[in-house]
Amino acid sequence: MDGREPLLMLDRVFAGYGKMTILNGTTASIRPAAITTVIGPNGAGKSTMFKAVFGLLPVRSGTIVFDGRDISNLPPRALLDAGIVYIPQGRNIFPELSVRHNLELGGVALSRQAEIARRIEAVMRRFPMLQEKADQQASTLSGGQQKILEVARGLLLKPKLVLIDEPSIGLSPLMVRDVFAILKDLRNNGVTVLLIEQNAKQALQISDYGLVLEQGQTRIEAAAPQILADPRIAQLFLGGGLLQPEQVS
Amino acid sequence: MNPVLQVADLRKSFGGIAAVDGVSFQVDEGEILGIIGPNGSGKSTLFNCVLGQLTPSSGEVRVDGRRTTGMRPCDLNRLGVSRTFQLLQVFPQLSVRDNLILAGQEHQGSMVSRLFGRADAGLGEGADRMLDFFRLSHFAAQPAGSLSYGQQKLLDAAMAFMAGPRLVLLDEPAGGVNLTMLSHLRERLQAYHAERKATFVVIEHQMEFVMALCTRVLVLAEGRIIAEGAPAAVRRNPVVIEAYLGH
Amino acid sequence: MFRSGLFATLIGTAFGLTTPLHAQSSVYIPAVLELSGAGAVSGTNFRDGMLLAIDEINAKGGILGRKIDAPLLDTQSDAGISRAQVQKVLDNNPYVILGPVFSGSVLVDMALTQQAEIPEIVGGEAAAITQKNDPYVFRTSFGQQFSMPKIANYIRDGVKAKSVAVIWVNNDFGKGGRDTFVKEMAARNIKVVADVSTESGQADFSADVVKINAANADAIFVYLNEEESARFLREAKKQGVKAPLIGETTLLGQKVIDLAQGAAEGVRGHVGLTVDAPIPAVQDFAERFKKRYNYVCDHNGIKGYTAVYIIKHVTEKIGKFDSRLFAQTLHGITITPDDEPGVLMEVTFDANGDLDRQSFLGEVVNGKQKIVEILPKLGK
Amino acid sequence: MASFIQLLISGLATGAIYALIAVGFTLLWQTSQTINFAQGEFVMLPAFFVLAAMNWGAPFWLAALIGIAAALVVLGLLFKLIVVDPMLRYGVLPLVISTIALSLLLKESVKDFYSAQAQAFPPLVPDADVHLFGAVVSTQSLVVLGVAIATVAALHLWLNKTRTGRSMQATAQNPALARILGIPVQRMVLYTFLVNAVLVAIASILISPIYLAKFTNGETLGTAAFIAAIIGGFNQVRGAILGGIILGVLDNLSAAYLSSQYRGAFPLLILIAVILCRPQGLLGRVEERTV
Amino acid sequence: MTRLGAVVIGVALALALAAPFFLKPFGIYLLSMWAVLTIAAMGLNLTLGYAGQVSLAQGAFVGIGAYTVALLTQGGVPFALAFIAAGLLCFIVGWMLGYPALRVSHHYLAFVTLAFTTLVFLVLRNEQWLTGGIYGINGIMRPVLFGWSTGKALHFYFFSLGVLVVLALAIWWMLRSPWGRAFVALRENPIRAASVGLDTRRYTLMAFAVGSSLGGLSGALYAPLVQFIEPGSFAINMSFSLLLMVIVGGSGYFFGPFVGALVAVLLPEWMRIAEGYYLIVYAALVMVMMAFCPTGILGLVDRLAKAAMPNGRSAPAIGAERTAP
Repeated sequence: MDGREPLLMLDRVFAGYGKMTILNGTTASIRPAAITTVIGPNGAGKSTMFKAVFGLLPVRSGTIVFDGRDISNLPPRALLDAGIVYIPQGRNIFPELSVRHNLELGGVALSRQAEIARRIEAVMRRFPMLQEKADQQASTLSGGQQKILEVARGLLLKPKLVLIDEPSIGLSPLMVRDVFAILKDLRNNGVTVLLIEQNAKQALQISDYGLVLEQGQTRIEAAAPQILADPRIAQLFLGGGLLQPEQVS
Repeated sequence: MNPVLQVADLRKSFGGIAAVDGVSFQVDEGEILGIIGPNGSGKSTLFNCVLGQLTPSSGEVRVDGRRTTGMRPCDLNRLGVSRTFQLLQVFPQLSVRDNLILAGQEHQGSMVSRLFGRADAGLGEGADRMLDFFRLSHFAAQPAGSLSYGQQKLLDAAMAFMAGPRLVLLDEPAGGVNLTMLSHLRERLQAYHAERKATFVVIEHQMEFVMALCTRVLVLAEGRIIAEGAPAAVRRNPVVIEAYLGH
Repeated sequence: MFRSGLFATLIGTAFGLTTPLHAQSSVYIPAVLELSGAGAVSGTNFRDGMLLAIDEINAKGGILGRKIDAPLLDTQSDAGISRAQVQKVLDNNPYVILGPVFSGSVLVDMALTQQAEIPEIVGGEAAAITQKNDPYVFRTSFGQQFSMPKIANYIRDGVKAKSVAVIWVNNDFGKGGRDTFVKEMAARNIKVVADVSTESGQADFSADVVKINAANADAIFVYLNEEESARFLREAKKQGVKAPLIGETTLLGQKVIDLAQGAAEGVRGHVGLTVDAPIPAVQDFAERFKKRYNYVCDHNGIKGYTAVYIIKHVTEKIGKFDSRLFAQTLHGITITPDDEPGVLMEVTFDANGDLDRQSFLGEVVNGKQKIVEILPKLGK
Repeated sequence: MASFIQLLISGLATGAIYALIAVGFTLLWQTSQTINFAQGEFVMLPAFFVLAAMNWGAPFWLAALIGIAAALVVLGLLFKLIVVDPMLRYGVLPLVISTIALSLLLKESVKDFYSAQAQAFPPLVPDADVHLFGAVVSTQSLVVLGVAIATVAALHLWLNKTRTGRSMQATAQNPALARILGIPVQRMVLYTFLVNAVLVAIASILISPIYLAKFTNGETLGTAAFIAAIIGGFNQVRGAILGGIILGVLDNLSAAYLSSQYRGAFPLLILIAVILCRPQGLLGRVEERTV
Repeated sequence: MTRLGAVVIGVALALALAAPFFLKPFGIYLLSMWAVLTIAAMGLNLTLGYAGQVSLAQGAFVGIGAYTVALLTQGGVPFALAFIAAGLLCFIVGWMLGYPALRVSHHYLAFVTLAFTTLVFLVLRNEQWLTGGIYGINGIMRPVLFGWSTGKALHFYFFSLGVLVVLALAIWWMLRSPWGRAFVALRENPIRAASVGLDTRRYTLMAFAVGSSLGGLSGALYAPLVQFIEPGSFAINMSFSLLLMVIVGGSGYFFGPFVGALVAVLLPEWMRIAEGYYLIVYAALVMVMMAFCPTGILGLVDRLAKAAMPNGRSAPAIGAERTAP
């Protein structure tokens, strides 16, 4: 691994819903300007980890450090200002607003109107499809186009870190390739991408690093090719833990 | 052996997208069938169609040879089909014991006899035995909401057995349950199965749990059955690995 | 523990409420009135007129040397609550009870006051009130069975109408008036060609005016509460209603004229009690009322004011505070302003508790109610 | 025919007012699940702010501004802070009881501290009648219709053409996503309360010259606003407008052509029919439910 | 039932029996009103508090019951029969009104029932041939039961109290039977309830019907208590008051309506010391109460009791467990 400081660090993070604890002391170091894919069986706590990072779920104990600063339990708005953008699973658009206005809402955290307009133009140049449909209702976009809209909206803030949860769900293989290409492009421009993906193989192929979660704990943190080659991965998905986990109360 | 559940060419689409796309299978008496598959493969939709929560677009469901497609969930339950839920679904304000009695009372007598009959609908002893069986006796009088997550999962399973069902559909019984509780739950399910010769269908992500419990496994991907067989065989099946890990 | 605490408080409080608060130096004449809800305008007018009279009397030493103690009890314009409040004051041995104004409330309270043999001087105008042989109920204005014939005669003889449209508010006041009116019309062979019911609090009268215009009647009888009258008049003016508009006190009052902003011109009708009566005592009273309360008194204010003076006069006549004797004496009595200036106009009570006074035919001219004819007392 | 047009036009004017009130009502529901049973009284009250200001000697235009400002503070800010916020997390019912109590409080306060009498209210324009297609229409009705439409149009423009407006829409449509994007959700909710306050204040100033200002005015207006909001679609501004206008016209037509005694029943029957056949309202969208 | 609970009930009952002897007719009238309205609130508590269906129609059912009894007794039918008829009629109408509840819930259901209440008011007012219209019905006689006249305030109070106790016992019986469990299940999680075989449709309708018939029975006592009924008394305000009683007392607590009705009947009377402003003070108090104990008075008692017993097993005043007994 290179010697660069990690951009995002989780240190023994516990979080969950109500009586359920999902993150059982999750620990991670996310390298800057790289794509890291989080994989693991269902219920391992991948989405929960994103929510905890983005301040949507209280961190019960442990710390989350971003860019050298403790961001545990900061509200989303502060995290946006710090340079983190979160693109959740599923459809996250305002269906009745136009494509342009959907984009614009990604820039609420910016105060200057002119700057927002400029950045919208820039994003639209980058994604001509959005330019074409700028004044249509967002609900008229196809699933993949909506996902691109979401990503584009996230880019409006010029984030340092993008958290993107299962972007490929419900997309055609062609669309998935497009979305992944966009993520690679981001990484090449210095943006750090943290990705959750069901489609582990394909995601790891575009990633620099992989992180394997199980039972809310980090099992493997390594370079992507290394994980791809690891025979234990299939086993992880199809039963049998990686390590025999200690008792969790 | 008699098939308890028969599903024939079941389809269900939402807005043109087929979530379940022509699934057929059957479950024989005394079997424990596991259904696995990656996220979004249509497992829950399949369950909901079988249980009457959703009306299938086409195809049919039979229980003990009787066509049940389109039946209301409550009528299905009274035919002997019961279920557990993926997320916690007990009645938190009722006591643990009342939760169990509730789960059986509608199988006793009529509306009128339930009003004028005994408060526990004659199920008190049955409930106590069930509490014993699932080691919940200690909490009998407590509101179900005060139980820990895993205990509530146990209670959820116990409720499914209260009416002595023909067929139990378990929807992710292990989800969110810690390991100690998990082995306890598995052990209890197995014990119940052995004792009553019950028929189970289990949806589960926790593979270890599935592999240990089930006698046969179906693998669902993109709304279709892509593999079927004994747990160990399914696990080695390259098609299954592919489905889980992507292309 | 908590619940028993509540019960203890209940009993204690109920005691507190029922402990007579009036001392021997005063006379307890409680007023049960519509101080909130739909009847609040009538109730507060009645209250203000009544309080004016009480203050005047108390300033001069009260009745037979005792000050009037007149607590106010709100019925919320609901018959059930009014019954409870009358029960409450009856528990404290009142001398006379004032109010309520809503006929429905009066009808339910009467049974109680009759049983307790306590006179009740009410503001209600429904015919039924005085048809029950209750010797303890007295009116402060004409019942509808007296006012409607006067209007009917006027429509027959003054307007010479062969057909009439009637628009009324669907509450006990309006319905009572309408029913009596329709009967009187039938007796005079005048056809009712349109019978339009409106809601209390209604704001938009365009549909009603369209209906009335379509009926093409010779005259239109309007029996609505004050604000609704004003709204109706504006709509009628807008849609160019031609037939003469005839009404009662609630159509011709100054309040209506002001609110209708010019749309009341030419409206005519019968006025039982009005501050515009060409009688100096009445106008003098109206001025005092306006000065004190900063609004123009309507007929209910006069009802409240005169009711108190009637009590004063009768009590002084019998020389003691005896409720039964009071009721007996009030039957058949005639009180003139010479005897008691506070009654404002000569008034006679009959055996049923109905009263008889002069009344007026008025017309709105130049934004003022002008009395065009004084109708003598029926008994003369 | 002339009478039909007469009814239609006055129905439109009344309906436009209902629409104004219903729009505010739905905004509150969308952003904060507040069913405001005091909405009618909210319309009654600003007229008295204006009258009070005039009693202090302010000219009408200034008094109207003061009335709107007072409504912003009392019916917008204070209502949210004192009544809604403390109760929001306990679900809909306690808040319903609270707004029912609030409606009583407002009514009684106006009655006791101002007057029980109906008050004349200065018209926005001199009263005159205009003849239109054989019907007589007062300038006042036209002004009501015009201002109401302009207000709703302005609101619509604001919601769609400004960033803040779109942020409010976003908050109403999907508060969780709005939060993720950094939209200040709480402030947007406050804005809807303020917008509601302005809407009711405008409605108040528009109708009081015709309806007269009286403490009981809210009783019918509040119910009308509910019905309009539901007929049109509880979660749609456009729906509320449509509902208001349908209600106003229907009320007049049914009173004239069907039965005046049962005029109140027809909107209710439509309401029940809409709820049973199309619960999301004529223009509403289905609120997503999770099974 | 805990021993403490039994003691509290005993004391309360003793007070209810003894109180009228210390009170003048007005106090007795208020107590009677409390007993009568508690019956209606108990019905609403069943529909709303136990089965979770928001209804703004309870006032209308009180009206239907009151008119049924008034009309039948004036037509010569014995009171006992008229009383049963009132309950039965409201049961049937309530069952039918329950059908919308199967399709819609929450605020939509509230508005359907609100519309129903107003429609009932309009029919009572407009169909004069039957109901006496806006004039209402006057002079309703208080019943004579087995030669015992309830004409006197005290007698009528004991009669109402007796009916209340009998009905409360019946409801208690129902709530401790499997039905009570089913109603709670319906409120908490209808989908789960259906999955254990509960016919949610039938139980929803039943909750509506039984709740409504209690409203009717309350009306059947209201008519002879006030001895005069008019449509306006049963307009939406009555439904609002009953809703207030249930919520203020503690929705879903068996004794919630008893406490709530006590507050709603007495609080305005207590506030009359504020003279002209008493309704303002009353409204403000209700708002404050909702802000500080949104789960109602018994909800507050429950919370305090749980706080006092840290082991979480509460044994507070009877009825302070928000479940089926």
